[in-house]
Amino acid sequence: MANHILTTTLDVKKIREDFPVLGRQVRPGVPLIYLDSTATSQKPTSVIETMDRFYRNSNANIHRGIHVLAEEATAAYEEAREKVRRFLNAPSSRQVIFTRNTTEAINLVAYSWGLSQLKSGDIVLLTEMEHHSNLVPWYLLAERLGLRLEYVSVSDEGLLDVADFERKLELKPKLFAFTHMSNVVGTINPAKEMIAKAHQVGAITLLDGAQSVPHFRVDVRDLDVDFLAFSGHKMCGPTGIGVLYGKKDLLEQMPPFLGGGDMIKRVTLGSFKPNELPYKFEAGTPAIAEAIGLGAAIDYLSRIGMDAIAQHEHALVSYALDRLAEIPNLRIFGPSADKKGGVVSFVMDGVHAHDIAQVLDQSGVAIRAGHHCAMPLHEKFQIPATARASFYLYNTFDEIDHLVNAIYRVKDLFGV
Amino acid sequence: MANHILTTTLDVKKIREDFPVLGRQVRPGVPLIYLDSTATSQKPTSVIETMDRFYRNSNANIHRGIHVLAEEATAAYEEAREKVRRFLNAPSSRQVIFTRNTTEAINLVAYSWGLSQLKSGDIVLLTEMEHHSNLVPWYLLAERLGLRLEYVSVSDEGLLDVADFERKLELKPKLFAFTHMSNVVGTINPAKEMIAKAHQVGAITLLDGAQSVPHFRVDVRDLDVDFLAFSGHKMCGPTGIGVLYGKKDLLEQMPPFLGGGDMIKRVTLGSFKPNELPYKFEAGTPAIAEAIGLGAAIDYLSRIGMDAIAQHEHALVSYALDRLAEIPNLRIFGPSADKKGGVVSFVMDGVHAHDIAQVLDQSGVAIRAGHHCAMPLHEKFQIPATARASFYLYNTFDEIDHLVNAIYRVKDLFGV
Amino acid sequence: MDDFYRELIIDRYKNPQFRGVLDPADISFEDDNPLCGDHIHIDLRVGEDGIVREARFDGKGCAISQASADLLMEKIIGMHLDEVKQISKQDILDMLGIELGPVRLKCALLSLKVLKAGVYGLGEATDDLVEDE
Amino acid sequence: MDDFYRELIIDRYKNPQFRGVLDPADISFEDDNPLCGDHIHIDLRVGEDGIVREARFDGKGCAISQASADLLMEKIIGMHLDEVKQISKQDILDMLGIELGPVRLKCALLSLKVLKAGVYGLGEATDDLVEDE
Ligand SMILES: Cc1ncc(COP(=O)(O)O)c(C=O)c1O
Ligand SMILES: Cc1ncc(COP(=O)(O)O)c(C=O)c1O
Repeated sequence: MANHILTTTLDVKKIREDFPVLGRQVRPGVPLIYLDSTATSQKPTSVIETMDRFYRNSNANIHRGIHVLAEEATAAYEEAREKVRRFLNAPSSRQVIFTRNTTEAINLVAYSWGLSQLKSGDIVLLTEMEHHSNLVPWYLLAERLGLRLEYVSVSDEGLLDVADFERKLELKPKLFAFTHMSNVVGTINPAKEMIAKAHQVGAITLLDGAQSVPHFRVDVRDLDVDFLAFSGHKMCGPTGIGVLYGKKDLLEQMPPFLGGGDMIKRVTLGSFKPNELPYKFEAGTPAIAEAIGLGAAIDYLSRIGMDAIAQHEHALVSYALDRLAEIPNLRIFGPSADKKGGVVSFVMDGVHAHDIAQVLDQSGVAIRAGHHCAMPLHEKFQIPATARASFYLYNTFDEIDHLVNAIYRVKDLFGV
Repeated sequence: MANHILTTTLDVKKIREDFPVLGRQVRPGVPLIYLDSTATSQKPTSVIETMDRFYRNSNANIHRGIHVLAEEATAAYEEAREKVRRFLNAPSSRQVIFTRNTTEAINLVAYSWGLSQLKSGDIVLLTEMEHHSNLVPWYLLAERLGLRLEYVSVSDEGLLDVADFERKLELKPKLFAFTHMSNVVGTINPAKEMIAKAHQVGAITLLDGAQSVPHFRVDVRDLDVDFLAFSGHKMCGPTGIGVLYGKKDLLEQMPPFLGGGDMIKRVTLGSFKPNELPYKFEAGTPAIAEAIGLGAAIDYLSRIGMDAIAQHEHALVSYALDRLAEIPNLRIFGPSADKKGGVVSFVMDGVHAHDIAQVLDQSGVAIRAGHHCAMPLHEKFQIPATARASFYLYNTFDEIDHLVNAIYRVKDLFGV
Repeated sequence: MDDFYRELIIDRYKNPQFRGVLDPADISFEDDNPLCGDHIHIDLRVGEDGIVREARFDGKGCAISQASADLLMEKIIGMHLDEVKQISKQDILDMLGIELGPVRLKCALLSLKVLKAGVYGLGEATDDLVEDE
Repeated sequence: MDDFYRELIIDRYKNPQFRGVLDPADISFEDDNPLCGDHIHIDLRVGEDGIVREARFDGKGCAISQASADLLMEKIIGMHLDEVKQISKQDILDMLGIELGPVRLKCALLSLKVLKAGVYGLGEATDDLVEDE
């Protein structure tokens, strides 16, 4: 083992106590080592209990109710929106729209902004490292409207090709939609510079923040991004809640997406007048408890500090890359630690990623194996599946040692 | 007070202990009397604890994971789908699609089935008693495609006009979308007969089950309905989860709605192949804990028995109608108790519905006031707002007495 | 309960002092609270000096929205339009002397929203006008 | 751990006995498990009497999918097509002798799905074919 400087400013031992599931044994005597936070994060007690309390004390439908419960529920829901605003440094909480997840947020933009603003022949620029959530909505739209889709290519190292990006911008795309951080290779893209360049050619920008917002400070005003999408469940929050942030003028121009209660000002037989932002885009009873749970998650993350979290994950991934590099026949994808977040994907000669994950699971090590909803990137790398370990604020250097030891057991078992 | 037969087969005292919020005082010394279940129901401990346990023990992203947590989460999520299937007597759990709520379920049909199957000049038949959730999606679609919308008219009593329905069917609508039970006047529509008649003229039928599925037995095979939409939060389940049931051949023909992870079989740069049912319509990370919570709600309701619940609510609403009829200057909307579920809406001469609700709240009585997302019905009745009390399995005859007493206090205060 | 429905509110609701229509008027505007069907119409007569000379409201709705409109009309007579623009949410709450949840707040602020949209000469009354953001 | 990856599975994965291609073949079909990129191609030669004479699979993927395909080919040689249609999810699990979670189940059942789609002459392999509903 090389000589590593294992430093972090987080009190991880204490943090781990906040996450009940981390005390679990997956089988008698086999403690859980959860290295799958890129798929979904675990939840601290404060988030679980906030929702619990809501259901036990204040549960009611919101906005239209006059009784005490409805007022408490409305206030808590809108307070959660304000917490998101502050977390993103957004100008107004009206620009924070609650959706189910990143996927729905991107689809909202595709259906509402896309269907109304784009026309046949228009170019939408994506990248080869996108998650299916930031590909398929545009495929569906392209099919409907006759759009042309272009992709910024990805280097063997797993970085966006800057020269290719600039060439593609010359095509004058109407929209540039890209991921802030790859969920496969972990690459953190230089979003601010790319957004500025895209704006120079008149493109609207959409940032897939599913992997960035949970892991480091994302400031929508600093980025000057037009749309940002992310999911609560990947940032210590519950399932069933996500966010679309958008610039006010864009959101105001956009027609409604889903129709129903709450998104209207007035309805007669045959016509309606849409409500103001953000309600225009929140049709029907929203995920009330889940929004409140997301608010609690933001409180939790803010208390720990996003910069400290990012630093900790960086230390973990540096260590992991070093340790994994020692293992023969392991191929690691993605750039060096300084260009990425806490995600490591790899393959092993002669053993399918699924088998790696399965054998690791026997040691309590939970990783993910597959295409991670990024088939085109895997096609680019000419592999069907990778094994992926990913880290969050609650992971330790020790757990990475466990991962490495478990990988050696895979090699033994398969004789490779 | 008239002589009432106050009988119910439910052990309501015991049921109330299952709902923590019902023990609450809204102000010191003022216990909560929750008569707003039509907006959203309260949640039993078993539902709250099921979600709690999920987050503390088995939380993981589903479908693609190999480790123990992912397997447990996937099994629990799919088990919830099977519980819904059984509850509805649906042929296959593949026909059960999880959405956020009723509203999203109806929009899914409008965007996917509607956009692909309807064309300019086609008629969509609705009714005058629809919730905005079953109006606005069709307005948006009508605008896009040039559809013609027709409405079955509602009588002064709050019943659908059968003769008008038959006349409108002669127009050969392509779709008949209607509510199973009105959330304002409580009318339970004879869905089975209406669906059969609509089928005779070749219409596809969509039933808004937001108020029926929580309150009485709904059997999709018996009804022979093509689509059914409902929300978990109105049936003792969490917010953020709803269901679209559909006939298999229809769902299979329909193109995807939201694009993203999980709803695909294969993605390349520029094209994709949709996944099988039900995943084709579940893009991105679903509301996992919420689906599992809905499963627990179904277990709870089934244990009590839907027929017993319906009988109890019927007893409550009969009593409520009798008691409210005693109060001078109160105008009650909707049909007699035998034609409706547990909802009573009323107005009082000289006092706005909002003021009624506000003053009732001071006595701990939580009702709703407004248009209840059914503006056209209110327009029909030529009133801007009604006050609405609604009942569920946990309500008592006593609570109705409290309601009546509180209404007398409103009259005193306003001198009417 | 009686706390909430302060005598003032019930009184102004039942016996409004500034209900009516001004015809002609210098500034007129109207809007509703879509959540409850409250409707407020406001007419102002304003002097060359920008001082509000006369103010009337008309409409229907709950006690809070109607009493608040009545009190607001009383308050602005004699004010300069620039002062009217400065009236805040808190001013209305102080005027009513009660605490309000988020839904009733909309009722209470409807008349201010309508008033400001009229005074600013806007095409539409939006919630931004009455939020202390 | 070694429980799970029974010797049989690792052995059949590393030394498959029925890997290959039949050309010509009477029945051929292929499909993949989109969740992991597993791919299975199956060729059968079937006698006039409906008995499977020869069976080969080709493809790539995880140990479970490949071992399960190899064992399945062995099993069906000598079977009537009508019997092949009766092979159930449980038969595959018994054959492998291990317990499987929902994700790995798809790996294990891929070859059966492909086989059944081929035998039934379907255009597409669907999960319905291997579910005991
Ligand atoms: C009849 C009816 N339809 C639809 C809805 C909308 O339900 P949700 O807000 O859960 O989408 C409701 C709920 O208020 C309803 O009562
Ligand atoms: C980069 C990226 N984008 C989008 C998504 C989709 O997120 P969700 O499934 O929560 O919609 C994910 C999650 O896997 C992701 O990693």
